[in-house]
Amino acid sequence: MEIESISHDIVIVGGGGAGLRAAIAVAEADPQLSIGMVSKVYPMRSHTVSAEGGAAAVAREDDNFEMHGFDTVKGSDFLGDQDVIQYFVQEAPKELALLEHWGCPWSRNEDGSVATRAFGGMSTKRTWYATDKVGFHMLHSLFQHSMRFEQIVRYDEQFVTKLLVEDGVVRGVASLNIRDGVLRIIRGRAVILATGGAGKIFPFTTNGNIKTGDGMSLAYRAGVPLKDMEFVQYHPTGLPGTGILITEAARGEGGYLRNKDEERFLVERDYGVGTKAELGPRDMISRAIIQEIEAGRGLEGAHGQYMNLDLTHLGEEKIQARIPMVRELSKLYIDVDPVEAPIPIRPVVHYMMGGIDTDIDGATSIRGLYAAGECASVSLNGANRLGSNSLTECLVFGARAGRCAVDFSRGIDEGSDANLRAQAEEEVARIEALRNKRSGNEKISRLREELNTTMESGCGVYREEGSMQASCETIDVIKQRLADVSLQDGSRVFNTELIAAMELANMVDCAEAVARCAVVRKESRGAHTRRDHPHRDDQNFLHHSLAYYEPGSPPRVGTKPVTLGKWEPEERKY
Amino acid sequence: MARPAHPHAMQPSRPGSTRTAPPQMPPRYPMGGRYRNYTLFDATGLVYLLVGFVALRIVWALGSGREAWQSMLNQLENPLYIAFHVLAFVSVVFVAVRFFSLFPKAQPPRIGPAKPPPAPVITAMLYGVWFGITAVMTFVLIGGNL
Amino acid sequence: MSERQKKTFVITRFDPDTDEVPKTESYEIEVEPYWKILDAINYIKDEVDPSLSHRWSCRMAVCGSCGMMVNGEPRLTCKDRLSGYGDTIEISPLSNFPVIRDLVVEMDGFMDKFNQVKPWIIRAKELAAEDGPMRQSPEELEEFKQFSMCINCMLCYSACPVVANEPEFLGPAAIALGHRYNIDSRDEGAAERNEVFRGEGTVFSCSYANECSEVCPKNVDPAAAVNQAKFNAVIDWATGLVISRDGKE
Amino acid sequence: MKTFLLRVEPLIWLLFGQGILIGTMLLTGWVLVVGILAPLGFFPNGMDYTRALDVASNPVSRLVLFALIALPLWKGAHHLRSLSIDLGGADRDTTVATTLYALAVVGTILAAIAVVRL
Ligand SMILES: Cc1cc2nc3c(=O)[nH]c(=O)nc-3n(C[C@H](O)[C@H](O)[C@H](O)COP(=O)(O)OP(=O)(O)OC[C@H]3O[C@@H](n4cnc5c(N)ncnc54)[C@H](O)[C@@H]3O)c2cc1C
Ligand code: SF4
Ligand code: F3S
Ligand code: FES
Repeated sequence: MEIESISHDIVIVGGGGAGLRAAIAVAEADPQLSIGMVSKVYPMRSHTVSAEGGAAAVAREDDNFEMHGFDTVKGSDFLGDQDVIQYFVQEAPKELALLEHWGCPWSRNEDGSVATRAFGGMSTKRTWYATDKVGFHMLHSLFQHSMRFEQIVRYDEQFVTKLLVEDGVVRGVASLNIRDGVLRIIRGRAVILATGGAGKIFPFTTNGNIKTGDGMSLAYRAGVPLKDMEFVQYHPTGLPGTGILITEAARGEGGYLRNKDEERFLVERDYGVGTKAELGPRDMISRAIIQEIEAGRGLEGAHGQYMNLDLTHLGEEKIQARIPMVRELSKLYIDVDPVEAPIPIRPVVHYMMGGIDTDIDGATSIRGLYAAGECASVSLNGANRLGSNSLTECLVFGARAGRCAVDFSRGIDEGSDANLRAQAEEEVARIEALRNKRSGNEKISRLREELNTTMESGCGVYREEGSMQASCETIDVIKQRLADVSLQDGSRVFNTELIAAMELANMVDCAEAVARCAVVRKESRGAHTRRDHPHRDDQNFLHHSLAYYEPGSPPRVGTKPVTLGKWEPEERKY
Repeated sequence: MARPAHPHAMQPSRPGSTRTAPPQMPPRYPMGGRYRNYTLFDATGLVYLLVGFVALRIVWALGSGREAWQSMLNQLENPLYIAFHVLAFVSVVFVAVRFFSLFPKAQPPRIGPAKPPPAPVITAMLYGVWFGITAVMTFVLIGGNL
Repeated sequence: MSERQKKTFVITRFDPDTDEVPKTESYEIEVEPYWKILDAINYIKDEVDPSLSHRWSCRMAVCGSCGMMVNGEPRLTCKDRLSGYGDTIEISPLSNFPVIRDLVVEMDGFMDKFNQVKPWIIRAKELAAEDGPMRQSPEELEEFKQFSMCINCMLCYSACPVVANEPEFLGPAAIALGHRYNIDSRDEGAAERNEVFRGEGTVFSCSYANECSEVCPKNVDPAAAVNQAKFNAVIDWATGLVISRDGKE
Repeated sequence: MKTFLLRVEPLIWLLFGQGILIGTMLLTGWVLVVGILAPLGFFPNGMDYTRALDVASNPVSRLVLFALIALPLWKGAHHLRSLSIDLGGADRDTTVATTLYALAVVGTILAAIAVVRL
């Protein structure tokens, strides 16, 4: 059967914060352009919806771009590109103001101005919030605003399986309609990837089921390197068992972390966070918690050791007004009312600092291919992201990628039909074979579990050469075993098993890049902490890591210089 | 097993690309669980319609002279009429209780420049007015003079 | 760890390729006491029958994908504790929706309605980024805040008898959303939306079953929104009779 | 007809709402006394012809009686319409709705005449 092909000017993969912002930017840049937005879930289901705490941008009199910039650079352990950071802090307030114009219900001060709260690693209150459902409100505002543009054509519940590239220029994507199992070519003169993170490669994560690193793998397989993948952010406060996030806003509003002796250990002992205490950056606090547990000061629970997040002194009224979702989630998922008792928490995989290597425009090494949001690494976050910077990042760089893609698309033709068809036909054959694969000894769920386990043991908060090497080897084996999975669902219609199989392959790609880059970086920087190399080594490692896809073997790991500027690397002490 | 809903319920304007199973009504509908009160609430429509027409007959009879009135009164003594009015009374009270609990939140937070009072106050007012009017009505109808 | 318990799940299955009509299938599994309904379904999908199809993602009651009928009631399955149920639990796709497969329902009809209410800020004059944020008092925010909490899980559509029988009806969540914008102090589009509210999918079709609010997992209270919307649509209609709006009719 | 119904929907809804609100408030005492207590022989004075006519022909009473007859008709018609839709009659809706509202219109006109000729 002839493969259907649809053409748009710009194709956007992903309907989360970054994808929607990019789509709106394109629509506003040129109303004549048609936009195809492909997403494997309906946009409002994207995982941006679960972000809780807030979005950072300078808003107060006592704040300025300089301060926000330096906080971010320092938070990144000097691995953030400073040109990117400067652009980011300047655009941030404009982007959040736009979101306000589009209806986002930001929480307010008495005088009607937008309220801001304190956040980890930020030197003043600059995190805008809408109670503690910020991602939810931002995503819904963006999605609803995007509906007014008729030129944004949505392809909901369609799964992009391959980038169609011809002579180093991207021409579109191959997209599998989950509804009917039919693969289509969606052509565009530029493609923007905004597919979100890959937290699902870990067993214990705040991320939802859809965060399987698809976009990273798509770009990676097409030849774009993945950058800084070894930096995986552990959020200090996840609920044991489920990994559901208790937002940093809980500490921003005054919550304390306590060990089993009820000590505020961040105050009692020196963990590098200084007077910031609970409002230190995430990497440091996560390490502190692990150290407390290792020193025997953890509490014992059904899901292993944990610490307490104590909000009881805040009082019901404040909790209800500022962080109602924290209360809702604790009651629902762990049976604790934070008004009355401390919430058990432990560090949980939260965010990928790394991702598709892009420049400040979001452009990748493939012409016409852009990336933004969590799937991209524009090098804003470096070795450690500051909480509340990433929602803003989705907006600032989503918009920029959108505008740059428009500029690019003006000077480019559509490419050859035959070539794309040939690629798509191969893709159809591959997917059909997978769907009909009844022989094989491997189960998707088992491989996923093994991948998860090895990622936790090798690439946890603390890392070591030996366990990392072991992870690399296990991943090699899993890669082989992947060829031996069998599927039980042969249906064309809404075959979620087929999708899960493809997602697993994408996860393996990401996991491999994480583990391989981690082994190479023989220092401790930001979220990457090695027991065998406990210090930062600017001499040898003040550079980004790049992982290049090598068919049939582990990635080749290379480097890329960091763009410095105003701020020289110094010891990171708070 | 639930019965089918309208075959077009929640169908998209552009048909989907695969065959779908038709939508089903919620299994408890119409008389199970909470639905019973809703269905009964709707069904009181019949009682209200009839009560309205009966009241019309009564008032019409009053306007048609002493004899017509007397014959009307005689008819009303028919046990069927009394039974119907008992049903009507139950219905009216049922409607009042259900509606007064639902009404307050249907008030917009602001009507023009005016803000309605909080919900409990509205409920209290509704009950107050209801009892008040009923008391006055009853008093007048049983022969009292205002 | 904790004692596992046996429970039977009777799940409605439908594959349009092979099934004429939906059928049910039973799965007996051992569950952990702290599981939510969704955990059990995921367990069945992973370990017992990978051909079972259902939607889920966030597992924290915010993405809105995991709505299903549990023992005949529309529930958000990642929020719904297993421990509240007996030994046999029936799971079927949301009622009032066409079924694509197994527990997956057709959502595009909902998206159409969603779009119809113009769920975006309408202003006579658009602002630019440089203008900075508008002012809105906490009280003004409070007026619509509750109605902006909807996660589009569609449980309300599955419970509403009018949705079941009147295909044009806009339905609770969509009307609540339109109303949310109408009463947002930053919006100037109420007249347009009120016209939609009085149009084909008319808000007046709602007969205040209040079922939508009973089943809403986020306490949006869509029934309140719908009925406030009626009120406002009537007032708007009445004023329209008295004062003719310039440019229209 | 369908478009016409849509156009008057706000008005119908208003009448319906008042049918519930005012209708219910007025009907409670009415049904209790005129429908139940008086026929059972309690309070014979209230139903005496001269007195009844005297009380009823007061302008306020006329208005009350009009509302008491007409508004419940609208509540009834509208609710029966939604009942018929809920029980699966959406496709016949225009016919059902037209018939029911026609009844209410006729009833309303007759109610007006009835209170005027008192
Ligand atoms: C629990 C939690 C709380 C957080 N809190 C905060 C916070 O308070 N502040 C902050 O700044 N950041 C926070 N973050 C981080 C932030 O939410 C994310 O980094 C950000 O939302 C990522 O947005 P995105 O648009 O890049 O991706 P997503 O929102 O994940 O969207 C990805 C999109 O890509 C689509 N997609 C993926 N793969 C494919 C494919 N193969 N084919 C088609 N479509 C595909 C998906 O359907 C989806 O629409 C939090 C994250 C989590 C998990
Ligand atoms: S109103 Fe409530 S039930 Fe309806 S879609 Fe929204 S959240 Fe779900
Ligand atoms: S259930 Fe339906 S009838 Fe109205 S009050 Fe809710 S929309
Ligand atoms: S899985 Fe997201 S709401 Fe249940």
